[in-house]
Amino acid sequence: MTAIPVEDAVEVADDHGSDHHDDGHHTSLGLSNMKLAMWLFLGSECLLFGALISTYLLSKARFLTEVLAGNPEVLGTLPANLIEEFQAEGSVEPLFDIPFTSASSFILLMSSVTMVFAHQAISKNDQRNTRLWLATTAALGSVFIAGQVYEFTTFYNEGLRFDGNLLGSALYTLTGFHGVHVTVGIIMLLSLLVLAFRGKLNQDRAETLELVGLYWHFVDVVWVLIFTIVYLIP
Amino acid sequence: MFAWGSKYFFALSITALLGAMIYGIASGGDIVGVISSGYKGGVGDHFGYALLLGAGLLSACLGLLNVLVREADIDPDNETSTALTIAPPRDPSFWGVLGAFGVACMALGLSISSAFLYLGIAVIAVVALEWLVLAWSDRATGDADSNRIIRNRLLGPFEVPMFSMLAIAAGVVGASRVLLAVSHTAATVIASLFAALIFFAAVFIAKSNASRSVVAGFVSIMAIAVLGGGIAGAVAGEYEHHEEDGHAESGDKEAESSTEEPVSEEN
Amino acid sequence: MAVIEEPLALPSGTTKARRPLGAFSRPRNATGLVDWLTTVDHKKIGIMYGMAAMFFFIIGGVAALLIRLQLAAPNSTILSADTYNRVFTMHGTIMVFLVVMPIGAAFANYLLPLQIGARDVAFPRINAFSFWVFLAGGLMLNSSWFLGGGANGGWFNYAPNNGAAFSPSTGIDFWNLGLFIAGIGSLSGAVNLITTVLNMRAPGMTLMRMPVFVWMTLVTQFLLLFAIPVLTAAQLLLLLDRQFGANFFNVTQGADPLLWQHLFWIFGHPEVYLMILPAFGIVSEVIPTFSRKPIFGYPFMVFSGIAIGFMGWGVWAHHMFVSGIGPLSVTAFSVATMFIAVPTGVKILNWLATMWGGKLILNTAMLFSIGLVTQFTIGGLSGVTHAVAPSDTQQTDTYYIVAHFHYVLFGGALFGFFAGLYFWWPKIFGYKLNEKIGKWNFWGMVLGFNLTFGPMHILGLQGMARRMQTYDVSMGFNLWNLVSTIGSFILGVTTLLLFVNAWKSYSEWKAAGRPNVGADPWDARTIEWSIQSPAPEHNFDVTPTVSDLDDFWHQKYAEDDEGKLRQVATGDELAQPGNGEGVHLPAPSYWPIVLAFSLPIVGYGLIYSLWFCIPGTLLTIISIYGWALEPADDLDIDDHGHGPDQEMEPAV
Amino acid sequence: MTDSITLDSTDTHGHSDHDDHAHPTEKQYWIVFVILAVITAVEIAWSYMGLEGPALVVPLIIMMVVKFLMIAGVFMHLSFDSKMPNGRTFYLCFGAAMVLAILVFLVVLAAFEFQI
Repeated sequence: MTAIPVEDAVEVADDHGSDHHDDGHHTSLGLSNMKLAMWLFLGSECLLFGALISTYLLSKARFLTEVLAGNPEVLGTLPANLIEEFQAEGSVEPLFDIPFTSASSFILLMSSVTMVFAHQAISKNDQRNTRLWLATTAALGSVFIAGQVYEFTTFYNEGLRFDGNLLGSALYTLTGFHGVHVTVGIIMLLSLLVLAFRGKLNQDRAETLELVGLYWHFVDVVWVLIFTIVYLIP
Repeated sequence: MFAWGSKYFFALSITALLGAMIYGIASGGDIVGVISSGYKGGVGDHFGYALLLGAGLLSACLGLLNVLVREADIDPDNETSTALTIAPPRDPSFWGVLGAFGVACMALGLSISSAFLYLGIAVIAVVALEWLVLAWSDRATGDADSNRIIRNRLLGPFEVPMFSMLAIAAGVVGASRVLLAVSHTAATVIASLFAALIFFAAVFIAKSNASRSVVAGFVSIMAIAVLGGGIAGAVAGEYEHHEEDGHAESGDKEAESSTEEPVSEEN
Repeated sequence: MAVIEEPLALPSGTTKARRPLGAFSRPRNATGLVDWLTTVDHKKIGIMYGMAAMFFFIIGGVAALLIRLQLAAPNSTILSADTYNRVFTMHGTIMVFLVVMPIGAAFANYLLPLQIGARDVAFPRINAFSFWVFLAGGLMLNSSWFLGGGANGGWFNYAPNNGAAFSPSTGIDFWNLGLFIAGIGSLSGAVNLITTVLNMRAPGMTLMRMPVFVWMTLVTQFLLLFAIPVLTAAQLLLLLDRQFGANFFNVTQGADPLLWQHLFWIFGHPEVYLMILPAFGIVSEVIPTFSRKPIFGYPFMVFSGIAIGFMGWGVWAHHMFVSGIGPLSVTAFSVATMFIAVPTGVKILNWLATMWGGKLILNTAMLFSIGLVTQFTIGGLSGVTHAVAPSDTQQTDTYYIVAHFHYVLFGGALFGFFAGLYFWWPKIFGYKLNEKIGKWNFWGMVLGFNLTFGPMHILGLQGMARRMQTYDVSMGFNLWNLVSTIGSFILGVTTLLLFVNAWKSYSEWKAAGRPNVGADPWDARTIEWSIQSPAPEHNFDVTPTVSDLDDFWHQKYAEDDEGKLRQVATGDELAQPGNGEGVHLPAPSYWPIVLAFSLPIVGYGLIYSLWFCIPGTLLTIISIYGWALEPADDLDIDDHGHGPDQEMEPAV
Repeated sequence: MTDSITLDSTDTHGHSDHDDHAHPTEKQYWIVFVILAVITAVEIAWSYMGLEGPALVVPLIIMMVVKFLMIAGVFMHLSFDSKMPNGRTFYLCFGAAMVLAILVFLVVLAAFEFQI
């Protein structure tokens, strides 16, 4: 924006630190430390979710094998109607309520676009819309979480227990872990909102909001993966 | 080194810790178990013991933080002026009211359900904390503004996350009760409509010059819708999917949409 | 980051009035213990890492000696079978997670900013947090000694033995949660140090001018960044299994316990490399200095390190050849494992070529470096025999494996760290360690080390299984076990000579009136030797401008008219005077230590009573917000004082 | 700040933070959002087609990857940030993790397939 002084534009290092001036005011790569750190953190999160998704896939496959083979230890953990449906379909698909989860996915997608609008608003130093979009993103995130509470309760009512069988453990863990990430994201958004209402979230701190945004979009991206891998592919 | 703010917390801590031990023994624990925090043997009633112990530890932490942080911070000039100026009147405070609510909840909980008891205890704990810090910060210096700053500096790290979590919890619990009270299809529709309403209302507000009060009105109506719907949903209970009894469900749906639609038109 | 900058300091010395976001003020002018508890200085944090590692080293060492004592004679009953299980499990866990990894972190913390010419790391408070959370996790893990005994499932705690059904005592919970918490520290440290290396380099310090140690640390931190989350995921599953009744490793529900092995070794094999690479980096600094030659094939050193980092991800299943992963997997991982010997061999050859024809100065640091090259090569060669699956099938779970990994970890990593200690001691503490005791230290350790672990090759091939509590006279293991035990006590005593040396050298130095050791006592090559010893708090008076690899050496030596290399200046002539006027340092903070020690409260809560989790979680949340809302008393902090640890906002 | 300035200024200064010229416009965000929504709708429709095996899975995976790339590229600004000097670093750090995670865990799942 207009706030970038010409000198800064000239001074910034464009190769590996050859015109690095003083301690920390400019960085070797010309990139922000915090943003770099955020990307590194998100990189490590990829491995974490990768491990959990593979755990889910493996556990689900093993669970199905046992259900189809009629292992009494496994069958004892589920109500008869679910077992029949699983055996008839040869998959755990009957458990899911695809229309509802699709709605949840749309909601999270909407919250991603409202998040970028919040970032755009703060870049223009538009306080009103920054607050508006932050609040909207947080609200949509909360609706997503409410949907997850609804979904978990439904699974539970259908007879799927966390400590019952492999499917329950893996499904609740994977989606619950994602839900925790969303909740942490909402807490971050609301904290920003409080700062914004106290007038402490100005253009200088656009990057803070951008970092929260990166986290938020990452959580959305993880849901994109989970939605396809867990829900749509039987 | 120990000004009276930290003394307050330390005294509170010691009282709570002693209380934890006495309570533990009184409710059937043995002395070794009580002293070793439950590592060796019983502590009697776990909940009460853990609560008192937690309170003791927390106030010890607060006292320690005070010693480390806050008291090194008092401006000597202001310190002396405390004696000279009359303490300014406090800002109107709702903590007393909330505290009474907490006591009522607790009383209710004793006779009805333990959930109310826990809620009441939590509310009272929050009120006590807020009140303590407020009372203490009001006497910290002679200047009301700096007192408020001191209060905010101490309580900001508590209030911001607690506010965030309460807001999320209220929204999530309310909305999920509504969803659970209706059929699967209705839940999908309500969730989609609700999210779409938020989204498009936000788009509309962003594009228009809707005044502050209109936005505030919209937000409060939404909040009331969620909370009211949540209470209605909780009262109605969970939808029985194998019965043909959609009465509560359709009623809820109408209640939801009737509050929502006028709002969007209003904007 | 901040383009719109506020004035750093007014001429009058007062700073511009500003309204902080809230929260607590920062500790100011802290001294003594409070200074150490709240410091964000990477050098002090590095020293604390080192001291904590030495503390755990003694615990782990005592455990090792107990194991050897038990095995000294057949049918020994010094330790019960259960105690023995706990002792060897804790020995392995402590040595890997609480000794070798943090010593690497200690060197990385102390040296990295100095070697790249930075004032501090990118996020000083996160740096302090990384250390404290490592310490909190380590202490929690070790508190299990007093709370019902340590973990007893081997350092990898294979499923389903690690489940509540087979290991009902709390040892494995402490193992799980302690390492979980320590892992948070490794992860935040990795983010921090990678950002530092990439973004905080002095002008002219291009990537290919960075010292080899910095490169190896960078690779190490990337390995940590990507490996720790996999372990965390596995530990999360174990936590849910043990504490909340999940079924991830419950075989009766059809679970496949090999999942644990896969996840553990996906972490575990990069772990092996992230333990050895810092030591490789250290000897790559020591050998050129004392060979009076530049490192041979610098780019090969760098790229072989990177190659090790990459290939380390493709070989994990060689730990699982006998677990029934199937012939295809065994073949694929066997081949991959053989290939990883190549970049390691490149490094060995490069060190040899560096020494070749050099004017070797065989002081203690150099001896330990040569010790690494030789001992690690032995361990590497026995490692190649493991890559061959049929041979490995014979050796799995025998003392041959124990011999192998002690040759690479003790003979490799720890010898490298000792070399580093002797080399950088004057830079860190301002005095040199005694060479005479140092040589005793080295030769004693070489002797004790080979006596301890050499015979284990034979024992292993004779068929002695690892982790067995005792053996019978008729098995024929008596002689070599006795030799090994004798060796282990020689090793233990001579290792302690380091502490004796530190104490004696210090008292002599103090008695002599603390003479200045000089900025550059070894006539060394890299820029950390261009500042005073011990390194001043602000590191560099003026950020150096770098124009070469081994820049400091190039300032000291230049070619004369005849093309001969001549010294044009001494290190002390070139050294910066150590005048820190006008340098703004990041302010210390209470929050890292508070946040770090709030986590074990949650951990104990998960083990004993979930009610404890409430105050723990509250304290965690409060300290995160206290941290995020902490006012920056020092304006300079704005530029590199904050981290994006999820909830953190920059506290301007 | 018009579009022409956006293009010109991108290469001349490397301040990622505060360099908002390089970021997409609101219109682009809307377009991407609509595309994402449409892809999601197609995904759901596809899952209801009653297909089985690769015919079901392969298009779903492709759509998932496209969505992933669009969110990472546009919403997380990767494709814009990577155009500035050294901006590729973000790309590399995250991409390396992503590729590593995919490869490693595919191998794990494959290993379970080939297990005896």
